[in-house]
Formats: sequence, structure tokens, C-alpha cells
Amino acid sequence: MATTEPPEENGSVEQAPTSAALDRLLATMPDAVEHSEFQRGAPIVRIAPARLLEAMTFLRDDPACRFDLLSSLCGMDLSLTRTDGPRFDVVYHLYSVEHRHVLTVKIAVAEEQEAPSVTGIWVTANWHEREAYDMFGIGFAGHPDLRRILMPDGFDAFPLRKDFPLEGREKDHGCWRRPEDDDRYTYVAQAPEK
Amino acid sequence: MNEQLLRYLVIPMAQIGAIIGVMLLCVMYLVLWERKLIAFMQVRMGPMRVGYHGLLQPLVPKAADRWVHLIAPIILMIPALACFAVIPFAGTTFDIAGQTIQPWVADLNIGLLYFLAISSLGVYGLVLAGWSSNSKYSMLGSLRSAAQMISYEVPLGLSIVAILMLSGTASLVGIVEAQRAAGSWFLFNPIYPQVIGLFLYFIAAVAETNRAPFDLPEAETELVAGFHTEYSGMKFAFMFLAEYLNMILAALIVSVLFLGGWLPVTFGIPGLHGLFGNFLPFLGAAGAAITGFFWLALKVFAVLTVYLWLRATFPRYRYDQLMSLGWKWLIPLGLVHVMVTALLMLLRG
Amino acid sequence: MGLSRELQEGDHPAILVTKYESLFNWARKSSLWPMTFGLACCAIEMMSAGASRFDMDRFGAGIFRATPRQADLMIVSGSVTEKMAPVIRRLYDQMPEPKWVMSMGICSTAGGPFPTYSHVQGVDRVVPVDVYIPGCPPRPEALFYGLLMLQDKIDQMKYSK
Amino acid sequence: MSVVQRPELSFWKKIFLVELFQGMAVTFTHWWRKPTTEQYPRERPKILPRFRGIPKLQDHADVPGILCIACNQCSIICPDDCITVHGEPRTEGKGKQAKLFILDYERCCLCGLCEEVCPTSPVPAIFMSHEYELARYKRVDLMNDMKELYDPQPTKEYLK
Amino acid sequence: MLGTRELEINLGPQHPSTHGVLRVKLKLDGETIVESDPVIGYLHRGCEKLGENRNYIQTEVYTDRMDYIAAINENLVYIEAVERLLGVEAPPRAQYMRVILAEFQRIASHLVWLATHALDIGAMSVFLYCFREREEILDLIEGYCGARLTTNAVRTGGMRLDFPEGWLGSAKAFCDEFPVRLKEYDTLLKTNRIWMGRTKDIGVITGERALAYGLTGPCLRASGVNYDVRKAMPYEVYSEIEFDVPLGSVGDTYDRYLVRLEEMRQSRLIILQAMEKMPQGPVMNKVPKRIKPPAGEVYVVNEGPRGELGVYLVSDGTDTAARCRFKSPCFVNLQALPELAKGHMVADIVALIGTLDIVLGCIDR
Repeated sequence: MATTEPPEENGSVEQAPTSAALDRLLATMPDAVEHSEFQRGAPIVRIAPARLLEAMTFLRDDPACRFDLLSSLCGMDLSLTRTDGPRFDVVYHLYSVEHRHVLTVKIAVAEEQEAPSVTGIWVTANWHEREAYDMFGIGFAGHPDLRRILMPDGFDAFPLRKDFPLEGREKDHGCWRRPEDDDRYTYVAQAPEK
Repeated sequence: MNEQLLRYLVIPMAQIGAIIGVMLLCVMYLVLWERKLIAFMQVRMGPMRVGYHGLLQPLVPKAADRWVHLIAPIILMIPALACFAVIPFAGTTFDIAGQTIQPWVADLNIGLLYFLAISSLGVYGLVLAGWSSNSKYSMLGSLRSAAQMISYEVPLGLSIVAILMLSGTASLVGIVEAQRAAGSWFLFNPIYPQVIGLFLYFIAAVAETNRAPFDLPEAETELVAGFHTEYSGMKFAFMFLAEYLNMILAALIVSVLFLGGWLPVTFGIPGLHGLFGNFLPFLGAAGAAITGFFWLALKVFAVLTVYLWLRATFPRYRYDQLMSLGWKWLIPLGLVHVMVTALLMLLRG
Repeated sequence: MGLSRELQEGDHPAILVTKYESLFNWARKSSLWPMTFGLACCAIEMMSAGASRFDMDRFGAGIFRATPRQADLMIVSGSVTEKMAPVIRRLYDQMPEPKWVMSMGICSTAGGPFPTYSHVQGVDRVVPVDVYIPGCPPRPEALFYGLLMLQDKIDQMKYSK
Repeated sequence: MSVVQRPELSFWKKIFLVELFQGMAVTFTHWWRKPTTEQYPRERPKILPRFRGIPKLQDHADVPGILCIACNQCSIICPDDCITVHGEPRTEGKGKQAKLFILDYERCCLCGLCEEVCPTSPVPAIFMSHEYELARYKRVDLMNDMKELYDPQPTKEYLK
Repeated sequence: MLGTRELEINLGPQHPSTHGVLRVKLKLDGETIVESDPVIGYLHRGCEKLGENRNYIQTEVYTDRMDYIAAINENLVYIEAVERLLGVEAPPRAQYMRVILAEFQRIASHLVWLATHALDIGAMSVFLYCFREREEILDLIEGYCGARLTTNAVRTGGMRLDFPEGWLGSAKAFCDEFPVRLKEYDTLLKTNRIWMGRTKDIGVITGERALAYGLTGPCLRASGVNYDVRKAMPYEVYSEIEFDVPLGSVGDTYDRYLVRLEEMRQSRLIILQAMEKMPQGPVMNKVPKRIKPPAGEVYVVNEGPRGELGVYLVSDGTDTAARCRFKSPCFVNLQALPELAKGHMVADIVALIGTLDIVLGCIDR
């Protein structure tokens, strides 16, 4: 159900922010929107994962929205804060060159679930989704080429999850030195003795 | 017997030895000059710390490695050296200890053809090097190089045809003598100044020696180092030497064919015509030979400087652009040039 | 210059060997050919060091070779990641003997500000390093200082084979 | 907003290679220009006053004893965790002073945050010096304790 | 018996023209590129994970090292995100200072791009001339903040320090000298037939396709799409400064070259205007010593030299971000490489990698 919260007290904007695109989305497909709010003046909308592709196509093609640039797509691990709900969020930052407005779209994805891929709507989502998969292990249904992008192919964990240590595990750090590497040249610190 | 041994074995051997020695030294200092000159053009200093202003820099050898797949660099190196046999370094013979010394190893009457034939052999070295390295970069580099060298032989030959027509001989000594007889360098030939010929030859020679802006085979930013990507140590040194020897050779041929070889720089200017023919008159013929060598060296130096200057200035052609330049522009231009030369010779000569 | 210093100390017993060694060492140190091996931020400083203002060519180390087979100095300039480390090892193995390694910047020296899962905590886990240059990134002068130290080291090198 | 012009070569310029010769003229004029090279190590580079070299410790004449009060601010702010400070009661006056101060140059990224947070007056106890010549043959040599952080590093000077 | 086979070749990760540790898998038919697949991650250092483990002050240090050619722009966008989370603003003088420094950094970054791009195509002198000019800018940046590359110059709530004495004078002197140098580059490259032959009609991408690929910055504008964050969503004091956004018409490598050169000229004009308009006053506003923004999230974009730099910060009320996402323009721009390269020759791929102006630190983070 669509609910619009008032802007937060400590936001940097004085009057209530508005977003034509958000209003248009709420008017057209109110059942797809789970939640919407303004944070620091920027509209944020949470969409039901099942309706994501429909909503995104609408946002891109509707003349009042025309979000033709997917500025960023990223995953987010909420395992520490949202203990009862799905573990991940996928966050989409949209921008419209024509109308110069922005919109943040979010969907919630559980650990074993797959998010719908938006590569069919914006080509640029390809690598972003690969990165989200690489870093969080979020699967994307319908992605043409979902494999690791930043980490090596054989890596077996998802480093940006909150339970992965910053330093990595013991086995993540290899050693390539060979015994014959050492002392190949005798290095004399002082001038040669007479 | 002894006399013949001296004349046909010892003297040529000494000459060859001298040429190889001098040329290798030249290569070393050419590399230094390249680094220095380009540095100056790029407002920096270049090698400074080995000897006075870096003059000892080129003496520093590179470490040697095992001698496997050795043959390719040798095939590159030998033609480059062999071509020097026909180059006349000065005009007059002179005597040392009763023996008449010629300032060239051999004055073949087909000297120019010999040069063309031998220098094309080098391409086998490149292909072998690229193929034997078993690396894709090397392969691409050597294929490029082979195609490029074969394409540019044609304009090279065409620009030489005009010279052959003007001089009536294929002997390099004969060509310089013809310039002396004509009273000016072929570049400023009264019948038909060979400016286009020089231009053609120069471009083709730059391409033949794989120098910038035609240095595709070893285009560093694309193919790592081209056909010698997989070479190191002594073998790499051979390839490196061969490349620079070829540069010097091309500059020598330019000087001989177009710039009057050992003739003084002032040759052909009315009033200064006979000046500077011999700096060291007290040495007689030997003095004239040394003077001739000096002038030749000066011309070669100037031509090489232009080479390096090009390298410092221009971007690199792409492979297909290079080919289309060769086939679509230089070869037609060369043909027209030959015809115009023939026509003018017919009309004026 | 190592050579002249050796010549001044003329009363060395194994004079022939010493001269031979010092000549080779002098030759090697004066003509270090580094490999173009930019990894991260320090690579930009290394490029600056090769450019007009600092001009690494002055040290005879200006010819950056693109292929490891023609280089004898590897300047590991910048972050070495676990994904990159095997590549570095292979390139090092491809370099001809004698070869030297300089670790430029704290990222390659010890992992620097990145104590993370994907970062190698010191390139000496991968290849033997001759000179460490800290700094983030080191100024080109600091790189030259390291280069001079490496030249010193080569100067005093003895042949074990 | 404006659309950039795409120049085309005119016919005569094409034939006579005008732009190539212009380009060669540019490199030729540079040939005679004074090189901009700084001849390190013969010439020392001009170090700007705000240059952030390696961090060091200092004392001040107005403050008796060790200036550092072992407040640990620098080791907290340091993004690389390269500073370790242990304190002891001050020998003169009250408060604390540093007993042990270890700075690991092999991790220090010269960000300057430690100097910014240092609360001592009139000068910060830890400051970014103007030294940059700090290459070592061994990693161990890059760990510095308090004594080495005060004294100038025993670096070899190359002057020629 | 005889057959043709596609040649597979690996460009990099150690390759002189990949500007770092990029690897491109190429499938060649002769010298024509059939398929290309960039492999990245060789410089993945875990900056985003560090952003979630270090506090807001420390994370700025890491932003220096991501886009290491344009550190100030990267600093700026991060600090703006923190400021917006915190609800503070920099004083006017600091905002002008940020604009001046960011534009200097943009010029320096474009100079590095021009230098490496020209070197890839073989013009060696341009590389060294560009680096000479860049040294002058680096001297200015070093004179302000003390480091050449990793600046760490911007602070939450303003700038750390004011410009030192005489700084504005030398900045002015550089701006006066700069057009002459740009003219030299034009002589060497702009009308050079080899340069035109190597760049014209190479890697053409239409505006529509560029937007779908998410290209930003000069790569997008060369395709004729007018999107510059400085104009579209003005931050700092860009709304008070007059400047022009150059656009291309064809969208090839040559257009991207022209657009970037024109941007350098515009940046110079911005610097001159900002120096004129800059008011006196404090450079730092009062901010708490420990930065603990209230819970919430913010996505801030800036116009970096390579395109739209973005930072997505989620705060959970502590002094460490819950999510710190850096959106890098190079990452997105590089994605278009396979489309740009298709059907061109292998020599063009270096020109294309050059024209996208990638920084591997920014891509892999």
C-alpha cells in the first residue's frame, strides 16, 4: 500500500519536497509500490519485486518520467538491521536527462531469492548486476551472463556481506614465493673486505 | 701468392672488420642520439649520468642469455651488415704501405640491385622470429612487418628507377660519379629535381625499417614489442642492432643516391663548387678520402636526425591505413614520377 | 661510480675477478631497463618520473620495455591484489637473469591502507624484493632515491654462480 | 551548450602536407627550449611549505620534556592503523607523556590526519616533515620507534 | 584442408596501453575484432568494504586512491554526501575553493588522458608536453594540500586550510599560459592527418545507445547528449558561474577528443571566474569532531573528469556508514568497449581504451 511519509526533520530542505515522477508512478500503479518516502529531498520508492520490470519499463518510457539513465545499481546487506525481513536490498538510482529529476527505487530480496534483471531495460545494468552478484551473491533472473566480475572466478564467498571479515580469511591470501627465490645473490652491505 | 692473399683476403677482411666495428659503434651512438634528441624535443635532458652528459651510456651491454632459437636474429643481422659492402664511403682510392685501398668493399656494377635483394632478405628473419616465438603478439607483429616490407619495396624501387635512368648505372660508385658529372646532386638535378624521388624513397625507407610513424610491427602500445616480444638477452641485442643498422643503411643510401654521397655539401653551388673537396691536402688522396667520408657521415647524420624528428612528432598509422597509403598513393606517385623523369630526360637531355 | 671507486682501491687481491665483476656491475646498474608495469596510483608517479620534469632517462633507466623478456628491473608500482599476484609471478619468471625488483609505494610494500580480503599484504609474498620505497605515492625523487640505492646494491653484488 | 567544430583539411593543405610540417616545427622549436628537467639528486627539488612528507615527532622549547601527551588521537584517526602509542605519567607536571611510540612507515599513507588531530600546543607533536627519501632494503627497517622518529633518518645522501 | 580460425588474443593484464591492469580478451578475424570481453578486478582493493569499516573521516583517505588521477573530484563527491547526510554546508569561500581545485584537477586529469591517448596512438612528444603542463598543476595542488596525487584536500563542512600566499597568483599565471600550450597540442594533433585517420569514425556510438549503456561525462556528450551534472543539478557554486558545455555531433573518438580539449578551455574559464568572484571569509564551518550523521541515506552525484561520480551513503546513526557505494563512471564507460570495438582493427582497441579514459582504480575500487 502506498504511503507517503513527511520529510524528515533534519533534512536540508525547508518545504516539503515533491516529485512529479513519483506522483505519476503512484497514480498509475499504486499496487506495485510498497512504500515511498523522501530522504534529504530525494524521492525513494520501494517496489514489489514481482512488479519491478513492469514499473521500471513504465518509468523509462512514460513521457512524464523518462528515466533514461540508470545511474547506479547496487546491492545492500541489511542482515544487521532488518533481522526479520529479507536479507538484501537492490537499490536503483535513476536519472532523467530530459526532465532532470531523480528517483531511487528499491526492492527487497531474500538470500535464496533472485531479483529480476533489468538488463533488458538498461544495457548498463549488466555489469552492475554482475557486481552485485559478485559482492553479495544476489542472483538476477534473466541476466545474460551472470558471473563474477571483480573477484577471481574461483572465489567462494561474497565479500560485501556483513558476515565476511574485512581482512578476509586465511585461505584468501596466497603465497607465491618459491624456495629458490632467496639468497640468489649474496648481498654485501659494506664494501668488500680486503 | 702473398700479394694476392693480401689484396683479396687481408684488405677486404680489414675493411669488413672496420665497417662492422664502426657501424656497431655508430648504432650505439645512434641509440644515444635518439634518446637525447627526442629528449631535447620534449624539453628534457636524456641520459646524463654515465660519463660526461651520458656519453658512456651506449657502452653498457645487456646481459646475455642462452642461445636458443638463434637463427632469426642472425638472418636479420647478416643482410643488414652485408649491404654495407657496396656502400662507397668516399670517392678516391688511396695508398697505404704500397697497397691501393678503396673506400668500399666491393664496387659491384649491380650494386643497387644487390642492396635491394639483400635487404629484402631481412624479412625472412622477421617472419621466422615471429613464428618461432610461439606467441600471438610476435606472430601478428611479424606478419604486419612482412606485409609492410613487401608493400613498400615497390615505391622504394620506383624511386630508385628514376635515379638509375638519370645515372645510367646501378653501381653506387657510378651513381655518385654521375652526380659529379651532372654538376649537382640528384636532388637538385637540372633536368628534373628528384624531390619527389627523395620523398618517396624516404617514406618507403622509413616504412621498410619499421620506424615511426610506420613502426607498426613493434607498436609498443598495441603489440607489446612486436616480433621480438619473446626475445631477450643477446638475441634481442642482435635484433636491436639489425634494426638500427638498417636505419643507418637507409640513410646511407639516401645520401648516396640523392645527396651526392661523398661530394661536399657545397657541391653544386656556383662559386663554392670545388671548395671543401679536401680538408687535409697534405695527406693527398687519403685526405680526400677522409674528407669524403666526413661529408657522407654528415649527410647520414642529417638524414638520421630527420628520422628521429619524425618519430618525436607524429602519431602512428594504422595497419590498413599504412597499406592504403603505400598502394594507393605512393605507388601511383612513383609511377608518375618515373614517367615524368623519362619525359623530361627525353625533352631536355 | 662504482668503477672508479674500485679503481681507487687498487690493492685488491683478486684484481682480475674484481674488475670483471665491477665492470659488469657498473654496466648493469647504469643501464637498468625497467618494465612498464603500472598497477595503480604509483604508476602515474612512475609516468611522471619518466616524463620531462624528472626524466628517468638520465639514470639510464629510461627505456621502458613493454615485454618482461627485455627488462631487468621490475618496479611494482601500486596495489597488488590476489587476482594480480600470479600474473606478477609469471612476469617475474619471464624476466632474464639478472633481475631486480623494486616495490614502489606502501600498497605493494605491506598492503598499505588496504588490509582487505583482496589485497596482497606485501609484494614480498610474491617475488623477492630488493628495495622498498614507502610513500603514497612516493615522489618521483623518492623513486630515484630508491633507484640509486638499487644501483648501490648492484654495485656490491657478487656472483654466486 | 555548443557543438564542437570538426575541422577538415583543405585540398591544398592535403597535397602539400602543411599540417605535418607545422607539427614538425613545433617539435623543432622545443628542441631549442630550455629543458624543464630537475637534475635530482644533484639539484634538490623545491619543497613546498605544506608538503606532506613522512610523519615525525617533535618537541618544543616551551614545553619541558616530551611534547606528545599519549592521547592516542592519532592512532585512533589513522586509517592504516600504523601508529601505536603507550603512555606513562609525565616526568614534569601532570598528565601523560609517550613512553612508546611506534610508527610503521611501511603502512603510513601520508594522509596527514594525525597531524590534524594532534591536540598539543604550540605545535603538533606528530607532524608531517619534508623528508621523502626513505627507501630501505628490508621491511623491518621501516618500523620506527620513538628514538628514530625524533632523529633524522640515517639515510645515505646521494649528491652526484 | 585449409581453414580459417578466429585468433584469440589476450590484451593485458600487463600491457602498456591498458592504463593499468585491465585485461581484454579479443577474438580476432585476421586483424579485425570480432568480439571483445574486458576482464576487470585486477585492482579490486575493497574500498567499499573499507568504507563500511572505517569512519567518515578516514574513508576520505580511500577516495583519494580510487580515482587517483582526479582525487579532488572524488574527495569532493564523498564529502558532499557526508555533508548532505549531516545537513551542513560549506562556507561560500570554501565552495569557491572547491570549484577552483576541482577544475584544476579536471584539467590535470584531461592532460593525463590526452598524454596516454596520444602515446597509445604513437605521438610521443604530446605525452611529454602534457605531463609538463600537468606538473605545473600538480605543483599548485601540492602547494595547497601538500600532496601531488592523494590530496585528501576537502573536509566535511569546508576546506581544511585557505590558499597559501601567492597561490592565486601562480594559478592565474598558469591560466594565462595554458591556451598557448593547448594551441601546440592542436598543431600536433587536431589537424594532423594521421591523427584524424586514427580517430575519425572509430568507435561511433549514438546518443541513444550511449544513454542505454549509461555512459556519462565527455563520452556521452560527444554523442550529442547534453548532460553535465554541473548544469543539470548544480552543486557548490556552479550555478553562479557561466560556462559552456561542449557537445559532439558524431560520437566517434575524434569527437571525444575535441570535447575534452574544449572542456579544458572551459575549465580554465571557470577557474578564472571563480577566482574573481571568490569572497573573503572563513573556509570551515563548525562541525562536530566525531561525525555521526543521523540515520538515512543519500545518493550524491558530481561531474568528475570521466563522467558522473556517485556516492551512495547509508547511515545507521553511528560514525561508520552502513553502506558506502561508489559509483564510478569508468566502470560504466568500459562496459561499452565491446560495442565500440566490434568490427574495428586490433590497433584501434588501444585508441578506444584511451578514448574511454578509464582509471582502473576507479573501475575496480
